[in-house]
Amino acid sequence: MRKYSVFAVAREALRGHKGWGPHWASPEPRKEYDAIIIGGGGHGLGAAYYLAKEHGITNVAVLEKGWIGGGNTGRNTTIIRSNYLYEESMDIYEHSLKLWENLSQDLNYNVMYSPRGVMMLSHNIHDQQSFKRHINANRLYGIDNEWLTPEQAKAYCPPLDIAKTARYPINGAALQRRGGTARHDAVAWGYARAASDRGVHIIQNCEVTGIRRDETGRVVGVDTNRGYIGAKKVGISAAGHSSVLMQMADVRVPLQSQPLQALVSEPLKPIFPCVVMSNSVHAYISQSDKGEFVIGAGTDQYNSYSQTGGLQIITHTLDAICELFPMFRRVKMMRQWGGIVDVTQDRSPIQGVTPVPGLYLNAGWGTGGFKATPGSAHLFAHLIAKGEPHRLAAGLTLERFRTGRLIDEAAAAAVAH
Amino acid sequence: MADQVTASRKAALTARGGSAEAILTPAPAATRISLRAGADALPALSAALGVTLPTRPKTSASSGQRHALWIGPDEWLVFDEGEADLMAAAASSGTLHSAVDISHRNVAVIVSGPGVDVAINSGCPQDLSLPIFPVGACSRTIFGKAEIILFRTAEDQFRVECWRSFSPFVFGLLSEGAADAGH
Amino acid sequence: MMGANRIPGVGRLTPARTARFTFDGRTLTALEGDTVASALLANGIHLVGRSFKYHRPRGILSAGAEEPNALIDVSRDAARRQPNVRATVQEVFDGMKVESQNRWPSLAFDVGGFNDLLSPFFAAGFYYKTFMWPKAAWHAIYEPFIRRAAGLGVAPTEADPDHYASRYAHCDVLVIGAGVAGLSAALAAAKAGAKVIICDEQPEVGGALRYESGTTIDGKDGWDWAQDTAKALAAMDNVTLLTRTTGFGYYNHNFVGLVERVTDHLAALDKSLPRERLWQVRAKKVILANGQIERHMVFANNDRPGIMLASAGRTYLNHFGVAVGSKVGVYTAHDSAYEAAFDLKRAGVSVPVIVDCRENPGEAVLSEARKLGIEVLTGHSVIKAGGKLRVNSISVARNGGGSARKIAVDALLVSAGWTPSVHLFSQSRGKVKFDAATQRFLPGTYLQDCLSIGACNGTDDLQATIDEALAAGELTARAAGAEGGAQVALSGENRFGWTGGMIGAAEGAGPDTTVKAFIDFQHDVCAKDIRLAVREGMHSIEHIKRFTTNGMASDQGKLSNMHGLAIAAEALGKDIPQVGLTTFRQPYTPVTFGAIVNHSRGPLFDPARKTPMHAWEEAHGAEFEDVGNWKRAWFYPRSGEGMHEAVARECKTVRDVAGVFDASTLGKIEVVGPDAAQFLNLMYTNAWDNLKPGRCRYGIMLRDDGFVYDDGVVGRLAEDRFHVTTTTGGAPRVMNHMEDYLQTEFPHLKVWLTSTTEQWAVIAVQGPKAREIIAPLVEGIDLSNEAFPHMSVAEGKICGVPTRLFRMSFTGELGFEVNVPADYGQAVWEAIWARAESMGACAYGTETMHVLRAEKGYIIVGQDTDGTLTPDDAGLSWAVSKKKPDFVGIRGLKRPDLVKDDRKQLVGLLTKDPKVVLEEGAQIVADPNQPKPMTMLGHVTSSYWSENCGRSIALAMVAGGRARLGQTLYVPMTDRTIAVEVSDMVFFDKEGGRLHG
Amino acid sequence: MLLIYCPYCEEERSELEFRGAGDAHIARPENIADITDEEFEEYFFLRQNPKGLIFERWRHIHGCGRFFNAARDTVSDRFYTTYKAGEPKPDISDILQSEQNKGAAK
Ligand SMILES: Cc1cc2nc3c(=O)[nH]c(=O)nc-3n(C[C@H](O)[C@H](O)[C@H](O)COP(=O)(O)OP(=O)(O)OC[C@H]3O[C@@H](n4cnc5c(N)ncnc54)[C@H](O)[C@@H]3O)c2cc1C
Ligand SMILES: NC(=O)c1ccc[n+]([C@@H]2O[C@H](COP(=O)([O-])OP(=O)(O)OC[C@H]3O[C@@H](n4cnc5c(N)ncnc54)[C@H](O)[C@@H]3O)[C@@H](O)[C@H]2O)c1
Ligand SMILES: Cc1cc2nc3c(=O)[nH]c(=O)nc-3n(C[C@H](O)[C@H](O)[C@H](O)COP(=O)(O)O)c2cc1C
Ligand SMILES: [Zn+2]
Repeated sequence: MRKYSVFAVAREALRGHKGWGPHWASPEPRKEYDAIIIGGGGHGLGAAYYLAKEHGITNVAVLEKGWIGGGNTGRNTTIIRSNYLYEESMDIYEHSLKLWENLSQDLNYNVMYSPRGVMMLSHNIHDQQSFKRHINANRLYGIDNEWLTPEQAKAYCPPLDIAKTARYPINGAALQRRGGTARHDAVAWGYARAASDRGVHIIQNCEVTGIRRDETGRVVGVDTNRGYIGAKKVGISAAGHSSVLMQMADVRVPLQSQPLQALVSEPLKPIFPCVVMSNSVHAYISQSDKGEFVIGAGTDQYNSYSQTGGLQIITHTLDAICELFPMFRRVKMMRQWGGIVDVTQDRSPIQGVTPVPGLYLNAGWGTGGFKATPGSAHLFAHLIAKGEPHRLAAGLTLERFRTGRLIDEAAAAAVAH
Repeated sequence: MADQVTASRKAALTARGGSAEAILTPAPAATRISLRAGADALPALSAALGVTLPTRPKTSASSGQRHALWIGPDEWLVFDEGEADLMAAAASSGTLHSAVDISHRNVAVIVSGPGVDVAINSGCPQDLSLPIFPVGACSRTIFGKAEIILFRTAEDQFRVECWRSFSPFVFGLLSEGAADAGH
Repeated sequence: MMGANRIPGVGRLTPARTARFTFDGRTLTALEGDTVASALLANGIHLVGRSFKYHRPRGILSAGAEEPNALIDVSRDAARRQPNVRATVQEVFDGMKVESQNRWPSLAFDVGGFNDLLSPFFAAGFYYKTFMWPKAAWHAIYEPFIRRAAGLGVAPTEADPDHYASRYAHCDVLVIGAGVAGLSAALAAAKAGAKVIICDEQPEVGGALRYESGTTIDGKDGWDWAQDTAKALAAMDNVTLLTRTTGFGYYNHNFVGLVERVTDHLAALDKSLPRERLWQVRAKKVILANGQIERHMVFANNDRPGIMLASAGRTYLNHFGVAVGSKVGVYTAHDSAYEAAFDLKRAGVSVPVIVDCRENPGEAVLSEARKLGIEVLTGHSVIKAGGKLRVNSISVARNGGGSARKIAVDALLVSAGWTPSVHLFSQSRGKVKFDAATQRFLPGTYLQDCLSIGACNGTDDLQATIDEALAAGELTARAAGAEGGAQVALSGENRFGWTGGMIGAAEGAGPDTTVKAFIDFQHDVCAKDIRLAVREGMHSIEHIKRFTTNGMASDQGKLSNMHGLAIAAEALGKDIPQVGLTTFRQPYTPVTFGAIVNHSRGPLFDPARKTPMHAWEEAHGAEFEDVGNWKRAWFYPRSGEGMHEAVARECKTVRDVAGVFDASTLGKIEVVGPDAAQFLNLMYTNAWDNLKPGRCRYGIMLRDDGFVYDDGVVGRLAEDRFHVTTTTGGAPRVMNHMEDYLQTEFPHLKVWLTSTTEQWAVIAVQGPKAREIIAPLVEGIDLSNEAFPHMSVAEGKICGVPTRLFRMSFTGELGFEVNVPADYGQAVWEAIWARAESMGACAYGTETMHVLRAEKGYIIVGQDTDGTLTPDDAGLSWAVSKKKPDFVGIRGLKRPDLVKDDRKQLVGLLTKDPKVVLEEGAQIVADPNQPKPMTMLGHVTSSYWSENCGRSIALAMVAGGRARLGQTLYVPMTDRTIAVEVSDMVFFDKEGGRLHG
Repeated sequence: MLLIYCPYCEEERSELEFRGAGDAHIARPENIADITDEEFEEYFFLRQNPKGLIFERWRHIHGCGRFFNAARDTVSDRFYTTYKAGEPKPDISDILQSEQNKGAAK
């Protein structure tokens, strides 16, 4: 693999950039792989990378029905943070955040992780109690998260309106300074490039249509629109489509697929320094390095695989944005879109073995799994390689829905992203 | 029992508003019940209430000051523009039903003028054209972020009912809609 | 005066009606009806902006909504400033201020222009490959640097003073676009009796007729026919004609968003008018008649100011009377551009050459060119444009090589052909299909109930367009149920039938070159960037888009998408349809947030629900807190008091004397019917059949998974009538939850639910003197302990009005909750208050209520529970019936994890230092000296200073908490570690005697 | 924004008046207190989440207040039919057939 560096760029600049090769190879699928990962999002590509890098398993293919990163990895608002409440969540999200901090160097690909701070606005006493619960838990767990007064919040994010006369005045905020954003597409491409470099096959336009098992019930391979491909192990990491794939192995999972929408404004000169989320008024916003405001909206209330949603969902979010930032009323929406998120009842992910031997599941990241990409991928690789979960993901099993040991981040805080 | 004055009412809405296209007037106090019953109880209830409970969706029946609005297949809003005791009337039917006094729960605004539909459509997604929403039609629906009941009392007049604490919001949004209806 | 380049007698504007505006401080004169673009061009100004990345000088490229370049900042006053306005659609008004963007210190001399020199380094995607070392420098240096360079316009910095309006509308037929096609279709539909809405983004109808000369329809000049037709339509009762109105979003089930610009073109701001109006239209049928967009030619330096689309040059001439240059060249791959040359020539403008890259253009246009004496170079291409701030020459060469001839021009009109606007069709999730013959994507499979007609459907011939439009209008009207009479027939004729077109890079910008041949002007994407992306392994058009950002600017690739696709297809060695298009998304053109949210702001953002006593509370100095949508009185500070003092006083007064509290926001549901008790048996964990009329009981409601969902006191008014209360925030969801079970699981039960939250104002009177306070006001209820013990309910009168009087307590004191019909709330409150005040009682708010209930160990669902607690965890197992065969949650409760004994349980906490008040949300550990990550046992859910206990008190969720009574645990804070002792949850009046006082 | 035909109001209304309520035809077990953990998981958590035809519940919450059922395609978001609560699952193949005929006629 050609190493990327400022020198390489300079050299290429002088010869019309003719010397760059493809980021990743596009080979024909082999007859069989040691492991197949279904889903070429950040989680799947990352898992393949870590299988190769950390477990020496390189006879691996990532099968993607469309183009890599074209799922939720390519359509999310890129918020990264680790200030979750429960230990199971803190474990994996903080593991992930630590990986983010070195990811560009690790991949030799600038994923533009930008720790500009994620600020969650508190509007009432209930918010305050909940945020302080998080802040205290995070602190004792070794995760940064701090309480800001309204004035401190305004100093950190000058466009904020902290007037007491607002419909829902701001009574404080929780700030995770290490939280921030990253360039979503680069995450997929960076992992794909690094995985491909280690021998992983990245196979696009390859839709899995069936999961084959032998008479013992063990997975032996997958059917695809490009034919049958054998596999000793199969990992499903297909976000909104995970339940569709699990159905192919006759397993029902506690997942619902719903459209989640986002939008960008037209590009503007930098004015918005950090990420702001408000759960009470349902809005989150940041400004990309290119200048557009990236604004997250809500999910539609029905299941759908259509990647589109209703105008009222966007309206609801912009209502809140304009209430928090009255000066943005004259800003314009440039594009809106949707992704299909796979939501569990406790709003926490599922990563673990399935009732089918050799079949592993990583799903349920719902509205908030971009931030988890490196961490989840890293632990998913461990699961596939060893056949049992890593300590840091041990609580995320499917089993919890039977036993009742839910990890209800939503109930505890109702902060989703 | 000490001697004392009787408590007086204080309405949630008092001021008028709107525009020439859509005048907004808070409706005077009325007595109201939320009436629930199965089909078999309807004749007796209608007789007791003095108004025939409508059974077709989106329709109403009126008799003098008394109105019965179809809200759902077993639900009516019955109101009397005077002070009649609707609870007692319903009870006298002797049938199986549920009547709950909501006289104070709801507040009504009368919207009238040539731009009524435009004013209401500022926040209500229903089709208010006359063929679809004729005089006498009624429906529970949504108005911005509040639930309302619409009752068309004339070609150019609606009665808009909402819950008491939502009435400033409903009145405020109607005012903006009424202002825009002129343009 | 009205601009040197205005040609007298040409165009449709009235010379006498002028408007003055400033451009970068320079005062200019325009004509009424001018766009900023036409006015600037009339004044000879082509240079209007700088590009995003390279800061290249940029001019006006189009005359419509597709404009990628001419983005300006427009203001009326400081607060009414709008960045990124397309100069080509913004109409000039007198007094308007226009500033160019993305340049410093000036438009002509822009330091950022240095980037253009560095451009070899800034190839597509370069930033992924660098800026990684040293690691810390990314966040400290590189990223801030990149960010500063980002963006085009400057965001507004003041709150928007304008307002916006909204209308939901319904129609039989919605027609989007009012060119020949749209107008004809609307006319046919309207004549058939359908209810029609027709909109066009332009200030006037007519579409292509704005520039098309020599078109006749119905025997009239095309433009005149369009205006007459618009008048006729506007006069019809069943038609709404909206100009300056863009159909921006086609959503599910024929729901279409339109945005109407109402005041942005007016000199005198009428404050009663909304700036913009959002139309949310639900149409039975939609007719898409939104035309087509001309493409530019892709060649070296094709972005120089003065180079523009041929149809734009023609529009500026024929509509605005402006010649875009004095020596105007034409470079085309399509016949239509010839007509621009003809019109200019006839108007007296020099047209030195028409360069046509095709060998065989249409014969009709060639002969006309000959007639007019215009040199035509077929089989030639412009391989480079000269000039920097404005084009001054073109280098023309025979295709396939040969020496270049330099021709002096001061403007160049280009056309690579036309792209049908399938944006809205695609938004409707219809599938396009590629028409190989004409090299364009056309509507293929429809998903929604719409029809495309005219240019956006690939129909070229005018008569065919008209016929198709009339048929569509008639058909959709009939299908929507219209039964009217008149059929419409129209005839139309163009001067020339057009052919031709090309997509992709032109001669001289091919794969072997490194010239800057722009495809996406706003994002500075060149043909070579697309090829680089392919070389780097970006084989999907979606990857190419994201790697190069082609089509991702505010014009969303209206000009660039097809070129990008063709260049990519060539580089990939694939056919165009194999490569495919990127997804068209809403909005068609950018839409102001203000228009989308319209009335929602301040009090109309979200209803602020206020109780009947709110005005009194406000007048008596209450501070309020938000609970859901409600504004609740929080505490009543007296002069000099802070929150702490006020709450301490209120707490003390309630227990010593009494207090009056507004509890109106509690949810109330009336449950009526013979099976009411049976229904409540299923909804609550407790048993209800044995509750006597006149008595109340505290109930817990679970979800089927066994977790506490809500709680409240339920009073039985009669055998078949219960008055249920819920938490304030829980009221709507509890109602929905109950309806859900009633309607779908237990429909056989004869019972009905009615929300009565707002029927009743609720005044809680609590404290030793509570009875004394209310007794004289109450009629018909014996308030004695014997007749009306704790947990009783009765109906009677208070202050002469009906009341439902509860004897209950959330403070642990003798207490009553007086329910009166809401309109009486304030008067009854005042009567109670008059007595209460005279006896030394106080009014208290939610904070005091919280403290008092915590002193008694009463929980608040949502604060002390969080959706993960079972009744047992909350110490409420006594309220769970062991005998009932069923209730919602009965099975969930028994799951293995819900019956473990190390679960978190609610307990009391007493700080060792009674003066220290714990932080709500603080975490609890057994060993404060353990390293991080620490093992946490739970957290503080409620914590207060208790004036009545003379110390702090707290409730907490603690793992295995009840087994830890008496244990010392720790609460590590940033500045100190607080030692606490686990206690039971009752801190005051443990025996509970006061309740029965 | 969807347009939903309420079988009680007998009219199409905007989605804004409705509240989605998850899968239809999932009956709460009569003997719920006695079912196994697996059966409870099945009842409360596990869903088909189909890509294609779904049977789902809606409540006309800001209208007639009734819960009812719908058959909808989760890819196109098209409603095939809606029907009253308690009515059996309709046979969608008929509807699909007639839909197709309609499509052809267009
Ligand atoms: C609008 C929006 C905003 C969001 N905002 C945030 C945020 O701010 N922060 C955050 O942390 N998270 C956010 N998320 C969530 C986040 O995007 C996802 O959790 C995360 O990207 C999931 O990554 P993934 O790799 O698991 O899935 P994906 O990127 O969706 O990848 C799954 C892949 O599987 C492929 N696939 C599916 N079926 C098959 C098949 N049969 N055969 C082959 N391939 C198949 C898909 O094509 C897809 O590419 C947001 C999501 C959305 C939609
Ligand atoms: N001479 C020829 O051979 C030839 C060939 C093709 C077309 N033409 C000409 O092109 C024209 C085609 O007519 P047409 O009616 O199909 O197209 P048109 O371009 O004349 O009209 C389209 C209209 O839609 C409007 N529009 C576009 N997008 C919109 C949106 N999102 N919201 C609101 N409005 C929007 C535009 O402002 C425009 O007025 C005719 O005048 C025809 O003569 C001529
Ligand atoms: C963080 C982020 C920023 C984006 N910025 C832009 C942008 O500047 N311009 C643009 O056209 N689209 C932007 N998009 C949206 C994409 O164009 C696209 O809509 C999204 O990836 C979903 O893909 P789809 O619309 O092709 O389905 C952005 C998306 C994300 C996730
Ligand atoms: Zn209904």
